[in-house]
Amino acid sequence: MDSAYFQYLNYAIYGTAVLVMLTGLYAALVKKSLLKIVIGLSIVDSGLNLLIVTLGYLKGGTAPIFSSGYNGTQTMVDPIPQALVLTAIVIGFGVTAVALSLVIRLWRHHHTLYIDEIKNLKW
Amino acid sequence: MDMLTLILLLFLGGAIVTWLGNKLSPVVGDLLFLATIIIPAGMFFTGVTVGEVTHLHALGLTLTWGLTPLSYLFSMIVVGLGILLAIYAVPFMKGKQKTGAFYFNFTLSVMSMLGILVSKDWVSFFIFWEIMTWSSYLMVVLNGKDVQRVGIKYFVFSAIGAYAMLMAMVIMNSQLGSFLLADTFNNFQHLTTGNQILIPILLLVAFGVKSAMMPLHVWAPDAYSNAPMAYTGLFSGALSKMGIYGMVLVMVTMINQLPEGTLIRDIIAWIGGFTAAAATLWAITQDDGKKLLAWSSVGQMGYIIVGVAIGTPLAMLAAMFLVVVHAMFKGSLFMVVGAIEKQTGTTNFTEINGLIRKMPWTFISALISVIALAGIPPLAGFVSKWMLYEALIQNNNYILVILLFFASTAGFLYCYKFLHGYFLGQEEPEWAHVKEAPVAMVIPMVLLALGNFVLGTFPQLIFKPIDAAMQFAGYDATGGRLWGESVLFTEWGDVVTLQPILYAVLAVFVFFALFLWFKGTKGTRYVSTKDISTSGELPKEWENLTFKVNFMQPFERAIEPFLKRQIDKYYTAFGNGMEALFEFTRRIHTGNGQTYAIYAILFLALLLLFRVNLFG
Amino acid sequence: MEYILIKVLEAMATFVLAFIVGMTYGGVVRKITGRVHNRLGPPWYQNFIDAFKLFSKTRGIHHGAMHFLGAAFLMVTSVVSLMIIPILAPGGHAWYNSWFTNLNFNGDLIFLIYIMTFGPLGMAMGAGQTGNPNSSIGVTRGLSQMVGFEIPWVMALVALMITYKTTSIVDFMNIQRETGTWLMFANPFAFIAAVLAMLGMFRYSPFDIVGAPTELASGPVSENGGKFLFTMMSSGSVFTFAKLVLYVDLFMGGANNLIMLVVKTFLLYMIPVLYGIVSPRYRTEQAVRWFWGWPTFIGLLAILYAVMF
Amino acid sequence: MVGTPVLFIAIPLLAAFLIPLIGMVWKESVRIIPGLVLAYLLVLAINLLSYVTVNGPIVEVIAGWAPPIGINLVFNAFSGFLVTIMVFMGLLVWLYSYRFKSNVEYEAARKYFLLLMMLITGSVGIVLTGDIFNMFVFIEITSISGYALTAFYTGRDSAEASFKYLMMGSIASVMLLLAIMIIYSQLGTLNMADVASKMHLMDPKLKAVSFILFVIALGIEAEVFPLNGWAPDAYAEAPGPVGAAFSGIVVKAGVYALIRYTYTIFDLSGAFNLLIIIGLITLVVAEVAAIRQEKLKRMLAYSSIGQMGLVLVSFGIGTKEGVFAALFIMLNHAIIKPLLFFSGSYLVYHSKKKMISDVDGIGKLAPLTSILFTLGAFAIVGLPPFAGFWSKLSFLMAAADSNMLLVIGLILSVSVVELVYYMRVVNRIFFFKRTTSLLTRRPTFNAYVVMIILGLMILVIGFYPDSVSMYLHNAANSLFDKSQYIHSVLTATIQ
Amino acid sequence: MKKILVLLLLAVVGFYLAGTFFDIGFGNSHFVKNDAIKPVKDIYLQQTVQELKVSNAVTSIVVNFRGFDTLGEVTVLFLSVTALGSILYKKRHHVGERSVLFSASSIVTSGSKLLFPAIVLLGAYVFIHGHLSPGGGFQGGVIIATGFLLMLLAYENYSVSHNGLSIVESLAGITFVGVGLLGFMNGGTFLQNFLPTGELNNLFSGGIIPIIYIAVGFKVAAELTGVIYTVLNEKGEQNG
Repeated sequence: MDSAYFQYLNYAIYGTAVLVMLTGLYAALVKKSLLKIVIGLSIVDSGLNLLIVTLGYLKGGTAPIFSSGYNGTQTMVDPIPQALVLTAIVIGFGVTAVALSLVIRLWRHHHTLYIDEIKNLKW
Repeated sequence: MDMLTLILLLFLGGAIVTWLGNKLSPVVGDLLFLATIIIPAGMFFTGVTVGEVTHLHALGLTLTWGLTPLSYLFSMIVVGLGILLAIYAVPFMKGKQKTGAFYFNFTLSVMSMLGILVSKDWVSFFIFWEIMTWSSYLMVVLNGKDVQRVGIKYFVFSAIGAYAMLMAMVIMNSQLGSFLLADTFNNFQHLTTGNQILIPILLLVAFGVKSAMMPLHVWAPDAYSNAPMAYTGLFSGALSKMGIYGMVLVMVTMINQLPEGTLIRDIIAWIGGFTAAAATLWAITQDDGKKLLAWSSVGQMGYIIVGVAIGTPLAMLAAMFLVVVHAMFKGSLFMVVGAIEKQTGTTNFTEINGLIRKMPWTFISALISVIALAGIPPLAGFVSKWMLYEALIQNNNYILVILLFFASTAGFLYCYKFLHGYFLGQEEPEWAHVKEAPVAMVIPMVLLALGNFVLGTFPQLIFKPIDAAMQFAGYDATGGRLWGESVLFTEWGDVVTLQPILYAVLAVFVFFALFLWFKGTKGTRYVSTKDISTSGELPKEWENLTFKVNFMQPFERAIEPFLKRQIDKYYTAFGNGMEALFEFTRRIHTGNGQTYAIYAILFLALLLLFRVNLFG
Repeated sequence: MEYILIKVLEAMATFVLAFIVGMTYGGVVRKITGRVHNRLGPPWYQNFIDAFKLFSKTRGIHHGAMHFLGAAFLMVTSVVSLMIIPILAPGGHAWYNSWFTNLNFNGDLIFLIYIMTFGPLGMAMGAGQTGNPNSSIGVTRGLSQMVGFEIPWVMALVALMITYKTTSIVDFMNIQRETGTWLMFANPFAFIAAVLAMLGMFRYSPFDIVGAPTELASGPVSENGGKFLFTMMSSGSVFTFAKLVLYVDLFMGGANNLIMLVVKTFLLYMIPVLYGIVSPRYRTEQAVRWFWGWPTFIGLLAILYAVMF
Repeated sequence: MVGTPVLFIAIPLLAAFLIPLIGMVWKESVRIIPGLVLAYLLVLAINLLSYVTVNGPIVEVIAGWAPPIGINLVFNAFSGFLVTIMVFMGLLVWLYSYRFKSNVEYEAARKYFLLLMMLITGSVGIVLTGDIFNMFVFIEITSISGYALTAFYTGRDSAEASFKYLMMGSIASVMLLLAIMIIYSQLGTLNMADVASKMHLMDPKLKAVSFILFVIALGIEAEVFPLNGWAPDAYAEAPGPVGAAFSGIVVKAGVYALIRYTYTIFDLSGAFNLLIIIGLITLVVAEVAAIRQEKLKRMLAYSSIGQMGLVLVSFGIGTKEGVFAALFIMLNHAIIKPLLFFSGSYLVYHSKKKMISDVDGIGKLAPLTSILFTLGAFAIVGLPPFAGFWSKLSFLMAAADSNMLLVIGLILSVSVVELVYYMRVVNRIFFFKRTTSLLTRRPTFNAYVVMIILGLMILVIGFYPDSVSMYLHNAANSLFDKSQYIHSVLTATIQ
Repeated sequence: MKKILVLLLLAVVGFYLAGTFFDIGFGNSHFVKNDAIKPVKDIYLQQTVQELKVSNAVTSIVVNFRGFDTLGEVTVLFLSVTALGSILYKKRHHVGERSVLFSASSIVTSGSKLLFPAIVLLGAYVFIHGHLSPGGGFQGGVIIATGFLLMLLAYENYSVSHNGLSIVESLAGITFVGVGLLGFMNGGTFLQNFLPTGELNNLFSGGIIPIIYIAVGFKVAAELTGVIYTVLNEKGEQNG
């Protein structure tokens, strides 16, 4: 495969990942509903994970799993980002769970999810 | 463990012990307090010799302690005044709130002032300076009256001064590599030109605040009048002198080495003159004895500043003399006010009348001290004023001398207002019950007053230590001629021989007093102050004809344009403006979480945009 | 020992002289005033009669210790300032010249200025003790006015001190004798300023607010009768004389003998008297402001003049 | 040597997993076990620190793979110093809350103490770890415990504060991961020492971008100005001890991370100026906001943010003295601010809105607490002879040596502001008339013990600063000696 | 207004980020071309085969090379469950009384009852073979949790015992840390392998890796179930 093709893939994939992140950020920064903010944050996470996994890819690489007989380590994709992504996903899950529980608490307390009305603490 | 450290530690420990002991029982507290003040003071008088040096180590810095002749002069004031006021304070504080806190802060103040005087390096100087500041601050707010305004004002100004000093000292340390006073003064030439201007100014600000120099004086009147009277004597008598002490150090060492030295000296001298004049005028308008004395203290500091700033031997002599004498008469006067407050419960002229026959000893000490304050011969105040004027005229500060003459002449007004306000006027039945203050309160003030009397005629008694101090400060010896007998000399050869004048005064005074008395005893009888001829008719018992309200109205009318402008207003306006600005600034933290997130992204974007400028 | 006695005797002589001259001046002034007001004034010896009457009064009242002290302080001021002011010029060779050199080695101006304020203050306290409001009012007025005229007065003196580098009266008189020119010509501005200050110092109209006879019952001296009033009167006349002599010494070269002294002092004395007779009274603040106006300006001129030349 | 650094992590985790089991049979254990663990950790920390001061840093290898392959923990003079402070403060916080939480019942207590312990463990892990990604994990542990503890009190606005904290926290984690991945993609390693040794090979553009991302991410933990909006709410709404733990422990960890990246890993020259700038802005804004507060805890929170700004400036000076001063300030702040939080939360214990005006004249009713608060206030504004003065002095000396006169002037004028608002509170406590009818709550015995210990430490450091200066000097040196750090890590073997 | 500002900021950030990653490049071995760079991944890949005899490199990394991260990771999960509990803590729990709009039909209930064992089995398989095949403890745990989710959705009165969950997760966690400490005692370093590694591609290979991964599987399953259960039982009171 020629490098121009990879050049396009480069733009396409990284661009997509960054775009997903920005979308999530936009939601988190602009949307007024707490739930949408939480969703935005998790979208950012997924975009980030996509980015990380992509980083580990090797041109023409294979999955980093040694089946019997085949041991060529040179052609395997980088396994570390995948391991890291695993961790990142789990942590993201934990954070999202906490965020949702907080949303429930806020609903209990304020009876609204409209963030501009949840401003008892300021200045 | 050498003497100085021991003394300071005794003060410190004694303060805490007193405070705890006062929780046990008031009597224990009183005894502990007296012991705490008097024992180390006695050790100081006996055990400490000028010149011995102690070294302590902290954080890689060396703290050097030791007495110099200059600081010995001041420490005499501190310790002496401390003892007298301590004796005075015990009956004064009896039955008052927060006695323990009072004793604690009093002792700490004495300790810290002594520490300032013995410290030979800037670090310990600053440490004791700050201890002095906050202990006196706690005194100022002790009675809980008008705390936020007065206390904060005092503390803010002190902090500005202290931080100026801090800045100066760290700069000097970084440039000269030493915190020792001596090193910083001697190697002053090695500083860069900018620092040579900056550092003296910073230090002068620092010391000017404590000595209530003109634009920085606004804290003083309120603070003096708010503190307990048993402490204000120390406050105005000794604590403000620390500023003078520092100013002397700066003047004789740094300013002398500056090419612009004379200019700075003149500026400071003029500031001092204005301080004296303005403070006097304000003192005239006060109706509360505390405030009046407070303003007059500011004015006297003005005189001292003038003397220090002019800095000719005669002027410095006058300043030092006034430092000592002011400690004496102002201490005595504040004690008087304290006694009156203790006995009558108020210090307002318009409420009290004719205590002269109720509190005769208080009156006598007040009379002597006031005459000394007014600078009238043959009392001690005159000596310093005379030398100051001579020095000014010989130094060609003509306008300044006029200013000071005006100030001291106007001073008579508040002197009279003070005496008249408390002691003279009609004797009201309302105050018939008032008794003379307890002996322990009377003796210290009378002692101080008599001290004025003695020094007025025999100033040579303290010329010797002053001369030693001045020689240490780099002046050539005044040649001993100043204390041969009770004579005042000037460079021009003008002379005042004090003894015969005193004798003449006494002779005439005694003669005519006896004349009036003896020829009177037969036919002259005492009548009460109600028995007066007010255009023919006698006032009733309940009528009070004493003239107190708007006492100085005619004069106040004359100086009205001046009274319209007070610096305090400008400071207040500035403070409010700053608060408004702060209020606006803190609105950055809008309660909205999204806004904070946007800040984060904004910050990120900015950093990314300016990446090149930041990291190349 | 007898040296002291002689000194005391000479001092008494000086006092008697000052007493007589002062009293006479007072009487003469009253006469002249009457004449100018187109009435038959009292005889010139009226003051002596009053003084004798007061002195011989046997009954009276007092309001306490300070009441005594007030009068005594007043007297102290008058006498001490008389003692330290040279009555006759050192150049004079009259046989009685040495009588009047009492404390002249202390003839120091700054000292004089301060000792001269001693009396009013004591007086004021005495007045305060009496509890009569009018006394206190008069006192405050007097003190305010003193603050007023003190400035041009001091300015004039400072101008002289600058020029001749001394603060001693005796030196001033010597200087005048040597140079031969009176200081009132050497530094006219200083003289003018001093004279304007003198108007206030002698408390004649328009500056007689202290004892304004119509408004207050004669100010500080109210409540004072008998020997108190006598003491005050005598000290007042002595003080008047002392001040006049001071002016003469400073600006008119002093006097070599008593005749010259009397003439000069009398001429000088006429300035405030005649000015006062024809002018109405100021309010206090007006008076103070007046002194801080032109007189001060002239005082400044005097100092400038002294610095220039 | 009684143990190895990994026990700082392993023991608390083991305890955390054990607590639910033991709690089923013995309820009180959920309160006691964390305390025992923390006490053990304190002993361990002190031992290791004394060992380190004598014979060099300890580098612990995990899973038997020597760096740069495996993860490693570094316990040198610098990290060891911070760990000791943190564990000590953690123990005090535990002791303080031991009775503080006695009213809430089993379930809540279990979660509270568990989360508190994990908060401390996470912070210790941040300081100890020698691996970039591992630091990320520990930051997350700390943050999640932080969210939960902030929202611990139901019924208040605590959930709101926690949510703000969470938003900022998750943005921070995103930035952190991005930065880590950029570095990894360039250098192919995650070990700090390895990264530091290879950093010069990296393309400066990417280097700068990753550093910026780090600054944002860690700045949120370290409460740098534009990123610290969550902090005051969290401090004010969390339970008193938790606020103390934040200011005494968590922030320290964040600052440590920032400093570690600036000094050791990256070799950017501009980084120090950046530190100074953001530090100054943080300081000014925080103090200015603090003077206008009506609530006590918010005021304290802003003041602690300001102190962190001061620390950053002091680190930004970039000289050894500067680092010394910064560490000194951190130490003092870690001692003083918890004292203020503890005593403050008792002063306003019974008031609903926790207004400053509720402490009027409380000095008579609760003298000891008030005096301790005053001691803390005096110390934190740097009045001699208390602890704060020496750190301020050493900071100013350091700044003057690299003659930053403007910085000195600015900071001094800001500390005037600081002085004002602390003195206002002190005035209210002692010299005002009691206006409110609120009762005062007498602190529990443990609380008294804790506060008195802190007060004594303030006095001791104030009167005898040399008692700590040696450790501070060692820490400063070890932070500065980058090559020694890299070498000691990369040559580490399995003990 | 705000939106425009945010869009602007995001545009800037996105521009720089994308630019950064474009520079990094995709798909090629993207490390800096330099001999000094010896990427650790090569060492990992080699050691995975030679030392650990684990065929799934990701697993070896997750559990062994970077096992410490994983420990922290499970801790994060554990903490988030605890946090959930403490945040949503109320004096009285509404156990069982969930807010369900309409009850599930019998098809759903019986079908889910049918599927549940299979799902659990699949999950178990996935985490047991974590070191041989793609997948592992996390994945398996999640699968099991989905099984519980299915049951919880199907039966509105289906309940899981809190104590049971917490016991499981505690035991799993203790196993993880305990194994680590055992390695600490035997080998000298935390989480070090102290068991025989066996043969590549055998079920019993890789030393402690399968044990830890199984523990992780149980833990994840229990915790996710706990999360779901807690949130489901949260009966937020409706408006009004």
